[in-house]
Amino acid sequence: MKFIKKQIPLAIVMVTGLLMVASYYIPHKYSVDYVELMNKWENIVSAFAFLLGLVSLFYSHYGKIKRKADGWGYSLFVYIGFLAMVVPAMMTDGRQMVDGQVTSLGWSFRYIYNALSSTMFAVLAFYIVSTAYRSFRIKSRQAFVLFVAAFVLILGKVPLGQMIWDSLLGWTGQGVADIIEWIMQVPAVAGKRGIMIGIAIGAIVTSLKIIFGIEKQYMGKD
Amino acid sequence: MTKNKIKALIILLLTAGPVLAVAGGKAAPGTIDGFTAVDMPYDAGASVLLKWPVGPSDSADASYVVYGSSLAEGGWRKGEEFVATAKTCKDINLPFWAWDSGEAQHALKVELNTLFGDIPPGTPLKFKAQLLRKGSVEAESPAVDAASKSNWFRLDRLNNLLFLLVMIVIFFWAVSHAKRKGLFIRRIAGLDAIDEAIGRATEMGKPIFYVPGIGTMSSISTIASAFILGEVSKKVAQYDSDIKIPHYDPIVMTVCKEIVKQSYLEAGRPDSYREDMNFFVSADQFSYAASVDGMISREKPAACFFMGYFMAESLLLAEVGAASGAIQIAGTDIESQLPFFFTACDYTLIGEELYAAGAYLSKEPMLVSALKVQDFGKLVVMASVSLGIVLVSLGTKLHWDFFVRVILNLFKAY
Amino acid sequence: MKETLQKFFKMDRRWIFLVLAVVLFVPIMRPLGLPNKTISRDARNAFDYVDALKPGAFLLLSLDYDPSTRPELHPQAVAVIRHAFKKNLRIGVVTYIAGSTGLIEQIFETVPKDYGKVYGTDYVIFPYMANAAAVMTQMSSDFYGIYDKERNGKPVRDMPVMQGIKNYRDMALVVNITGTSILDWWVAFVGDKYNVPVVGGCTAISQPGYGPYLQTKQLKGLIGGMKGAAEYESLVKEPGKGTSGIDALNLAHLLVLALILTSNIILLIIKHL
Amino acid sequence: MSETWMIAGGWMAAGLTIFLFSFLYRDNPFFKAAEHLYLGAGMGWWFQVYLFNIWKPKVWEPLLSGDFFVLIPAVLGLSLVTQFIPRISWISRYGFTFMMGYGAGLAIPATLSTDFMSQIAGAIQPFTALATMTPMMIFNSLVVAGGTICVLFYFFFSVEHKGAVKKISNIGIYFLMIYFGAAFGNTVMARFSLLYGRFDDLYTFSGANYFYASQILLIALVAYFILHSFLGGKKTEEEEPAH
Repeated sequence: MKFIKKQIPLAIVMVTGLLMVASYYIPHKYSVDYVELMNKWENIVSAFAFLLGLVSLFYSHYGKIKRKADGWGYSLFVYIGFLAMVVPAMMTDGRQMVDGQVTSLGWSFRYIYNALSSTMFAVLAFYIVSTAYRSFRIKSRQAFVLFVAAFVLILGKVPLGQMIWDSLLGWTGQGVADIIEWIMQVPAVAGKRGIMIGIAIGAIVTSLKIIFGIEKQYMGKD
Repeated sequence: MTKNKIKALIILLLTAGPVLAVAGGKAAPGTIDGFTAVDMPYDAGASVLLKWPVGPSDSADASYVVYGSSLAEGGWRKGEEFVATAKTCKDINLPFWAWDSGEAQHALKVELNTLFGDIPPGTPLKFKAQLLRKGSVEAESPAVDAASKSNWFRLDRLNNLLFLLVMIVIFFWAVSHAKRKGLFIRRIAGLDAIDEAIGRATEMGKPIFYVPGIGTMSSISTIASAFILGEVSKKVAQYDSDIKIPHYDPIVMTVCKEIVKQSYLEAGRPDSYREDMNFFVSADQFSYAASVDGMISREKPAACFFMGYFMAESLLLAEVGAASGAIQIAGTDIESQLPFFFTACDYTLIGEELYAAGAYLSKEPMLVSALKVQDFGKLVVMASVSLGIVLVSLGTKLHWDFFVRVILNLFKAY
Repeated sequence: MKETLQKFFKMDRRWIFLVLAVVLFVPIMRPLGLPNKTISRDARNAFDYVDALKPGAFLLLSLDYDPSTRPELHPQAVAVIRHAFKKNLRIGVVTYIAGSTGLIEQIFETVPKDYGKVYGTDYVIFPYMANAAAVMTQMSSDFYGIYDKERNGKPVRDMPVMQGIKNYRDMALVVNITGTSILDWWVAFVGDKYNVPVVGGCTAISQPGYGPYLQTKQLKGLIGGMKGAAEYESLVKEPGKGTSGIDALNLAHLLVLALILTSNIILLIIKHL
Repeated sequence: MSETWMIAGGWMAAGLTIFLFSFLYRDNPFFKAAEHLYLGAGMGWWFQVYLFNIWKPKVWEPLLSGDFFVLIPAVLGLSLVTQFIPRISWISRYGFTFMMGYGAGLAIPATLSTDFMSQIAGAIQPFTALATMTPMMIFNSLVVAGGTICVLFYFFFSVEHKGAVKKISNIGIYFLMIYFGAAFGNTVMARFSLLYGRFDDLYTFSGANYFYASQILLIALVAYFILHSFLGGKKTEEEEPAH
């Protein structure tokens, strides 16, 4: 049983992984054919991974309704929202436009999903101003450098800020837009590149651990 | 099929036209000597390499045209046309160990798909080239047979393969070494604060919040976070303080439950362990953040740890923690969220420091050895960049072109 | 004095929310009329690269953003598509984010009509696919191995827009507009691996992170955030939502700076009183 | 789509937007309903996209036409779902390991080339044009290369950070701070852009052609809050909402 439960999955990860690595160095047609097959399979397997999210969402809200937990009534809205997308999709065969006319599916996207999803993230703008006020602390020299860079970018990215800069610091002969370009192209590149190289090596090591079956926490416990 | 035939016929007529016209003219065209057509090396068999020597009559007012023909169809198809001074071996983008990039030869890579459509490797083909000046053919090469083939190795990617092999060797060396004896890891500033934070919590009799973020068990930061949690909860058990771990992902929660339980066991206080230390909150990013925020502002914990994978919710969490007066220690590898943690928290583990913290605290051989490989990689980068700059500057100054090319090719991706 | 400051410092944050709402909403009703004037190097490079393509060249457009980042990325996408249509390029649209299918539909409902472009001849929209990396790799050898049909199930192989296209070698450029790390994948799994030029469009958040790729030309150009959209719009000379957006952001940006400074000064004073 | 539908859409969108924003004032039932609706609608949208773009054309239709090869990935994919059933959750490993193997194998050489080798090359490359560079360009290229090395020193864990190493790694921190500062500044812009997008929509829906949807819904919500606080609405424990 251990063989089926553990060895075979570990063999799968090793074989697919090593062959994928090899395909980078082997241009032969056999290698291309193999990669093509894997591509098609991978695309389909990933499509089913979506079911994980779906099942867990439905399951947790079904549980709430069943237990009549606090605020269980709201959980009904999860199902209503789901149906508000899926029912029109079934009626229209998944098409948002037919002969230049928006279908009910297109309508649901535009006025329900679009409004909800974009507002959820728009709310963050409010929190960023309150964070700026309540928890942006210039408490050290490092934080001060961070603040200066942020200050220049926030100011210089909008026309009004550029005008203020020009009227106050115009005598320096440096436009704020030039300074932003410099920050983005010189020190920020150095900072990011250092992080990037470190992360890249980390990712390669982790991938090697996965392929060789050393890292297997994603498989869960026995 | 018929469509193809008609197409071929039209092409035949079109290309035959000028040839006939020239043939009817006065001067017979000369020949291009040394014209060769071979399989393009290091590819899957989708292209053919044409080469011929640069001639004395190649000038900017003349141009070369190449033609290809498949035996199945017959007739010449017109390929690329280019200025006669262009396209030498130098323009083919291959490294010095796989390609001789002299300027004495014209070299042209013909993509078979563009010229013939879908044909399998190995199809017998013919190629020729013409030198045109002012619309008339000045010279023509003999037609040469060629066939592409599928190759077995990308010699141009040899540098990449060598880097990888070195890394694998170092990796396995470190893994076997780490098991034998501990390897050194430097002190990490934020970690010293853990004791302070837990001590404070014990004094105040208030709980500690440990927020592992919204990652799944496959992200490195979550894995690192789980290891750190192990150490933190061990200390919590020793000090007899209280810890709360709200979760976003059910699988991470199961893993964390095991880890905390184990820590309490190791600290010798299995009786103090409770199942509800780890609890599931929500699998939606914002509901999760909102609920955790609510708990933090109600319970006013002594310390908050934000370790793991965080996205937009980082600013919601850090702000509430700061406002409630808790000691905050954060760590994530998501760069766009680090500014929020850095400005609002007392200590922040930046990027790889988070991974290192996991290794530092747990002394887990696997983590430590991975860290060693990463350090080795960084050492390679630091050495290559500093040496590379010196050598390239020197080489450029002294016009050692091949030397500069060798250095650049070593790090170039093909 | 100290107490007043302390009180002011601890004020209900809903007042700050209200100020932001006003500062951002008023310019929408009454535009300030301060258009974006500067153009960054990366946006110009992106524009120049597209501008230099020959008419009829094939541009693969990967639009991977959903409504949550729409205000930043939608104007970028519209501007690039307008530019491509003006230059008579052929466009193939792919996506790896499920939420973007509806937004793609919205763009192509109106934009092609302005240029008299026809579906199937000048542009084509492919269905959503689940695994970006796998599909990107697939397109290097055989495009039709994964995209044999367009989004409504019609076969694409014989469409005029796909004439002569088999894999990346037949495409002139890949443009990817996204709020996710899919742009990194385009660079690593396509741009570098198969030698394909890649131009990106991203949210302002991820923009600073692409500096290294831009310096090495692994990315040929980058449109960053709403500012980038405004820049591209002014380069194409088609002002849209990006241009009007920048105008509205003016005051809000200054508000943030004022808040950071105020709170830190207050704290400084409290400490020294 | 008829005009009536468009107006109805405007009311729907304006209402949902305002409900979600209402949380900024205080938690309330309208927000909760809209939030749950968002979860469901997101799933619903993805579900139909997967259904009509992948499951139907890539799995179902090939099966009907006798291509049983697609059963392999389909079964591997379905195996993932067994995760929810503890007794047989090991079956899901087959799907996971396949995905992990593919992903890791694809990433290793590509990461090595893009984020490792090319970045080293990117630091060195500018110096090949030494002859034509202005002093400023040379300075910038040196800053990029030197800054990268300092940052790497900061992330170097094998030596204790003291003396010269500490100095270098301290310089590295400042490069990181500038980068984070740039990220912070840009994040501010990004978040405001999103809010602008919503406000812009609300402004559209406030027009006469939508029968003033935004204003009416906003007033209605304010009225609810006022009524709620007058009529027996329990006083919340805290001054501020828990969020």
